[in-house]
Amino acid sequence: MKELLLVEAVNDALHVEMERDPAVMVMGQDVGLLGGVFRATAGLQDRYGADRCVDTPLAEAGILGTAVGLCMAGWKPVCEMQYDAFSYPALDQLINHVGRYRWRTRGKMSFPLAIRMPYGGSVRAPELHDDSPETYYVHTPGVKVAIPSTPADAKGLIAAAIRDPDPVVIFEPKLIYRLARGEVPEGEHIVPLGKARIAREGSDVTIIAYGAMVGVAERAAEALESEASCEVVDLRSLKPLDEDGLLSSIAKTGRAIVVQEAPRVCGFAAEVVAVLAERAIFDLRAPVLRVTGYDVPYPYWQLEDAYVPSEARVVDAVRRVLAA
Amino acid sequence: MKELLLVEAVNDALHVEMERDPAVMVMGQDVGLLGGVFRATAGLQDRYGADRCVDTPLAEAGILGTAVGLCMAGWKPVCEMQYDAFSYPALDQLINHVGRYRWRTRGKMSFPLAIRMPYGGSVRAPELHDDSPETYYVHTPGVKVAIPSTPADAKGLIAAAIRDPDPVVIFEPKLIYRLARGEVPEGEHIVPLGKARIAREGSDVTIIAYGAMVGVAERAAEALESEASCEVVDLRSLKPLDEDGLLSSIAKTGRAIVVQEAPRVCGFAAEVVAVLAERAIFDLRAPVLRVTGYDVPYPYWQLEDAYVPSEARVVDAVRRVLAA
Amino acid sequence: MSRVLPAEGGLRRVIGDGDALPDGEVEGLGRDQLLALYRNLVLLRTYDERSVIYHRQGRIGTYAIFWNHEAMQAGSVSALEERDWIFPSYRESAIGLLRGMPASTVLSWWRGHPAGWWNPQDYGVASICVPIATHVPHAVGFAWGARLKGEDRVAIAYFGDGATSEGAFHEGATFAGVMKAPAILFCNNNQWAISTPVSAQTAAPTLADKAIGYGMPGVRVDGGDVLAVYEATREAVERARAGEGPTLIEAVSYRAAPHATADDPSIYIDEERVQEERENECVGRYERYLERAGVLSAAEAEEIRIDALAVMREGIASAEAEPPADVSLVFDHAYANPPPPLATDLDELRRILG
Amino acid sequence: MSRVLPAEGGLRRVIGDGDALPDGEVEGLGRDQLLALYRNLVLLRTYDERSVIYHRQGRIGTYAIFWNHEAMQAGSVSALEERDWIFPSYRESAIGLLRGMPASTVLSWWRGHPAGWWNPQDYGVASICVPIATHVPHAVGFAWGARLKGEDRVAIAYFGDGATSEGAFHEGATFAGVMKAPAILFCNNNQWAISTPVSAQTAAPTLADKAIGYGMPGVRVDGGDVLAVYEATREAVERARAGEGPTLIEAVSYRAAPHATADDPSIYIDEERVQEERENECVGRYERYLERAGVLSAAEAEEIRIDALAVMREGIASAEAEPPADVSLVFDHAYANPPPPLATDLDELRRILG
Ligand SMILES: Cc1ncc(C[n+]2csc(CCOP(=O)(O)OP(=O)(O)O)c2C)c(N)n1
Ligand SMILES: Cc1ncc(C[n+]2csc(CCOP(=O)(O)OP(=O)(O)O)c2C)c(N)n1
Ligand SMILES: [Mg+2]
Ligand SMILES: [Mg+2]
Repeated sequence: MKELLLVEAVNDALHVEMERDPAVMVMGQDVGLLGGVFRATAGLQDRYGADRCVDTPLAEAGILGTAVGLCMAGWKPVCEMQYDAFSYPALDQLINHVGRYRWRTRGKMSFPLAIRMPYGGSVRAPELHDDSPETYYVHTPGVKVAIPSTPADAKGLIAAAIRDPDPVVIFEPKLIYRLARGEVPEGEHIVPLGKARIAREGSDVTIIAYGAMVGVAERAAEALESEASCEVVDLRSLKPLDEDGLLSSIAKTGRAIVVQEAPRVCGFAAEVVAVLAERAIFDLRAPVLRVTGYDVPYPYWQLEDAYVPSEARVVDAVRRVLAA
Repeated sequence: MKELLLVEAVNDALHVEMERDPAVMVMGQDVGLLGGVFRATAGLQDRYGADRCVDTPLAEAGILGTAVGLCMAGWKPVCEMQYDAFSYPALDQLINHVGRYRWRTRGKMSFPLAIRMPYGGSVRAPELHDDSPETYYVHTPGVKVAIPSTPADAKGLIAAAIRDPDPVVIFEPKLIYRLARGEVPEGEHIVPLGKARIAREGSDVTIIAYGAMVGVAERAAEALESEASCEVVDLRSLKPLDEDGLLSSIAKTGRAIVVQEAPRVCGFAAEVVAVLAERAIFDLRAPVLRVTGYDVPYPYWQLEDAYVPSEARVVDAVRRVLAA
Repeated sequence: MSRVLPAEGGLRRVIGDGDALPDGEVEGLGRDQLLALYRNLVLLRTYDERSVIYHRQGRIGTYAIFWNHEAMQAGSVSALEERDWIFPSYRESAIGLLRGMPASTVLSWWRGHPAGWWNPQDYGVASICVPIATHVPHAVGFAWGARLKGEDRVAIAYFGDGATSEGAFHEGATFAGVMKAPAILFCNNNQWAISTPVSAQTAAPTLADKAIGYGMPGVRVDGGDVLAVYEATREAVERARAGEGPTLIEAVSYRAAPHATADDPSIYIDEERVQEERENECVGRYERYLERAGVLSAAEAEEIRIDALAVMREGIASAEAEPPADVSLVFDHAYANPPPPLATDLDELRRILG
Repeated sequence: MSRVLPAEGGLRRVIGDGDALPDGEVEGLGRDQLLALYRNLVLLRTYDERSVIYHRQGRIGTYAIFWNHEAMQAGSVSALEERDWIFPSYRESAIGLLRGMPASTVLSWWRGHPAGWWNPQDYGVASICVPIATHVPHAVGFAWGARLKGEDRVAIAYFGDGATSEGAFHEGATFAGVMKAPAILFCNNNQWAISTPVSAQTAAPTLADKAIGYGMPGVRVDGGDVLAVYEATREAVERARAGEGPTLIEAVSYRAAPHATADDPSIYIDEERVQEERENECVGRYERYLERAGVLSAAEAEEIRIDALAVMREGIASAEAEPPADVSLVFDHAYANPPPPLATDLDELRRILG
């Protein structure tokens, strides 16, 4: 095991998977010579050549659209979108083709592409470098979504995404690219899609989170130590969702908070709450609260700390459900 | 009052609003000479000229992008997207600009544009003429969403959308364009955004729906008449959502079903359920069930009746929550 | 060889009109190939005409008519090898017939039955693309990917004049140029996008002129002249195989029929112009060419038509004989490894449907 | 008048180099205008150089450097009237200074403070556009809309070489052509999109060539020659006002600085070429021109520089004096009529923040 930063673990995953499978290729803006604006693809072009690590034109729909064709020619493209909010021009290809093409061939052809992108805020960046767009992706049939919060999971989920015969989108929490450091298994390492992780055990309330919000949840749990025993569940995979893992936590705690950075309405937290309201209503002893970004544009960065769910807001929500 | 089909009510609203306000213009593919592929814009070009009812190039991002500029020049564009699934190329403009531009000007400039599009399935059409994409829109900050289920509401909500200083998206259930007929007030008629409608009163369970699903809910309620008293709430407006209206219905019934045609994960039903789990958990006497489209591509039309929520599925869900 | 007639806006033509313009010929096309081309034209024409009738009879759903587009489709496909891939739009729904796809498959597509969805690998024909221009990058990606794999395969994408306004066309063409993809972007310029004339679509002098923005040659050809289309496509294929990259072909024709069965063009179209087009439609033009060349007799033509009708009779019969699709097909195939709720959903649905 | 130098790829130039190429001049530009242009150049240059320093000092955040782009910005804006609108990208973040916007506003933008967000109507300058090329349709829509209202306003959109690959550029340009919008599409071809050279961006011979696909003229100009830029823009403005529609201007320059403060170009760039560019950078070139023409003395130049420095000193002081933004600004302005939960959210947040 090596200690790696989260972004280094991403890079490691790409190296291992490209080495292992000659059909894997990486494509995107500035992923080649530069190694990506976050250096997530550093060294790939040197090692695997400009044909397998491709600097593309500045055209996101072109990237994802040609990736569909590359799949048909036998490739497994890993497309980088440079930032969250710059992935939107490719949504049309995602919804109308990436998520549907396997179905169109009645399962005869696979579209084993992966899309990865840095996402989320708190990085003091200019406008539109801070979105959390997972809802747009997870709502799209035929598309799977995973979001790591640790270096080991980043490596393992990316590897799982690349090997999965279905299109998988990996959102990488850019805030913790270089803040999260941890042990990462060397060589091949897979974290299967669809399994949540208990980040912290507890018995009074379950705090459900993913991405950079897992750290916020953990810190809130710690701050609450003297008041309540908080369980923190790191979803890791949004689709497929580990419903059973969630339900067993709620069966134990009877209380839930869901934390998400994205705007609230129809965010993934709503889906989690809906699953609980359908499948665990008689276990629930309190309202299920969502702690989320607000339904307004992600703000000027001097104000972003007030927008992104904070430890204080999670603590407050936990206290409210405990008092209910 | 005149009896009109839903699509005629749409057309009526456009005529009235264009007559009333010379800044209103209509733009989209085939909206002019042809009057739209559903004839929703019939007669507008004849009456208001080709400058105010514009046949655009085949470029959805161009339509919505130029509409942003038209707002800046003082216009109130009403953009037609020809079909639900063909609106996706414009999502980038929607998310990164339409929903954010007012905020960027710190409220100094308004972007009073409206987007309208036929949506939904069950019309025996080729692929991608049947999507229910409301989640993509409602999750987008700065954007409001309304969905009528009756001719009078179609007219009133479109008028409200056009007059609203914020961008509003109207999804028109194409299945009932020519199936829903009803009395529509003549001349100016507004249905304010943010007010749900009790389509049917009841006391045992609340069935929450919108668009073409309201009819399904009503028929299910009728079929259940001897077993249960079902209240049917037609949301009409998804953002703003009439939370208080919902809560008072649930306070009465203690049971809820939410019906939506879109795929389940992160669909608007999840949002409704989440609001109930946050604000009405102690009123709820049963699991809140969602009856939705499935998380797969909208199917071949010979199978679409199995995909779209049916009266039978709603009845089944009601029985389950009554038995819980 | 084809000639460029400046009087007709630089359109390449091979077929003459008997009087003013003498017939040309295409090098390397012998009697057999000429007849095979005719067979293909007639097959498509028969498919189209029967489909309109089947629609009226309620046997297929909404249908996008391609009457007078047959020369563009048959001419270009004939210039490809079997290993090359075709990326059709709805306007080329039946193009698979030229690759041995049963008519019943295409008819099933228009009947909304799962039997209408094929495996692209079986025919080298991608799925029918409904959202305008979005398959252009697919074709380009495929061509680029095949080249990277060292395979000698060309990809051709078909789209309309309206499609050239979409961002997807632009991005696909940009990638094609940069990657030197062995791709052919085949624009069926039938001069209408539903009710929108090409003059309201773009201010470009011609659609072929757009090619320069992508660093590829742009070629204009008379879309009603199957031999000119064949020849122009063959040249593009040769360029692609030689590693010289993509070509944009603008085949100029005219939509002399409704956009689709649901459309009423009388509101917007110039009926006189339609009449002219109908008189000069592409199958008849080629038929007269073959007659002048003594390649086709009336008896042969009749036989070919009868064969095509038989294909269609057989096709609609098999399509109609398809058993109703099982409800499991709502859920199947969307994922290789489906998320667990889908199995639960299917069970629940089966229980409710009884 | 400018000359086209075929040896330099058809670039228009006015400023000579003293020896091989004599200086030209632009009709109608007198001493005052020439000096005003210089003032603008120096203001932008000073803004840029100080901003890099402020960034290093931690006083502003990530910053997109526009060193050596000043001639393109100042030259083109000078050809506009006050009533014309400017649609900048992040590369033209400080272009509002040429319209009287305080430096503190732009600095506040880069400081992530709400005071950096202005009312476009105050300056005829739209908000800074971060997502590449997406503001091209805005400018076109504005220009088209103004024309429909009978107002004589031109809109100019600034974007880079990389931007021309985006679908949004294509769709905006297509609309511009069709609507004959009085718009100018001004492409700053600095030959890099972050690390991607223009040769990997498109196979088009030049970016100006793309204009033909939209039915508008494409003009190439030396982007380091402020007078040539001015003149080319003035001609485009005249065409627009005369109802002749849009123009695409490709101003060729070179990005001789990092993409932004966070970028390390040493990985990808040709340092020798950068050095050459630095020696031939646009402000110095114009300064030497003015000196040769006897329009600018060293003392005047010094005074202009001092004035610009004062503007910046004042700007950063006011930006830093902005009171911290109130948390209510997270919620304000997103909607004219906000959905009710937002007020509840603000109350809750205030309660938690204490
Ligand atoms: C992205 C998208 N927008 C709109 C439509 C609706 N639509 C279907 S066909 C058509 C016109 C297409 O015209 P053209 O590209 O010229 O092709 P043609 O039908 O003439 O072959 C339109 C607008 C669509 N299918 N996809
Ligand atoms: C839609 C979109 N994709 C990606 C980015 C990230 N990005 C920021 S600047 C840039 C390069 C832009 O190059 P160019 O258009 O040449 O403009 P320049 O920066 O050289 O002025 C990229 C890829 C973005 N801002 N928007
Ligand atoms: Mg057409
Ligand atoms: Mg550039």
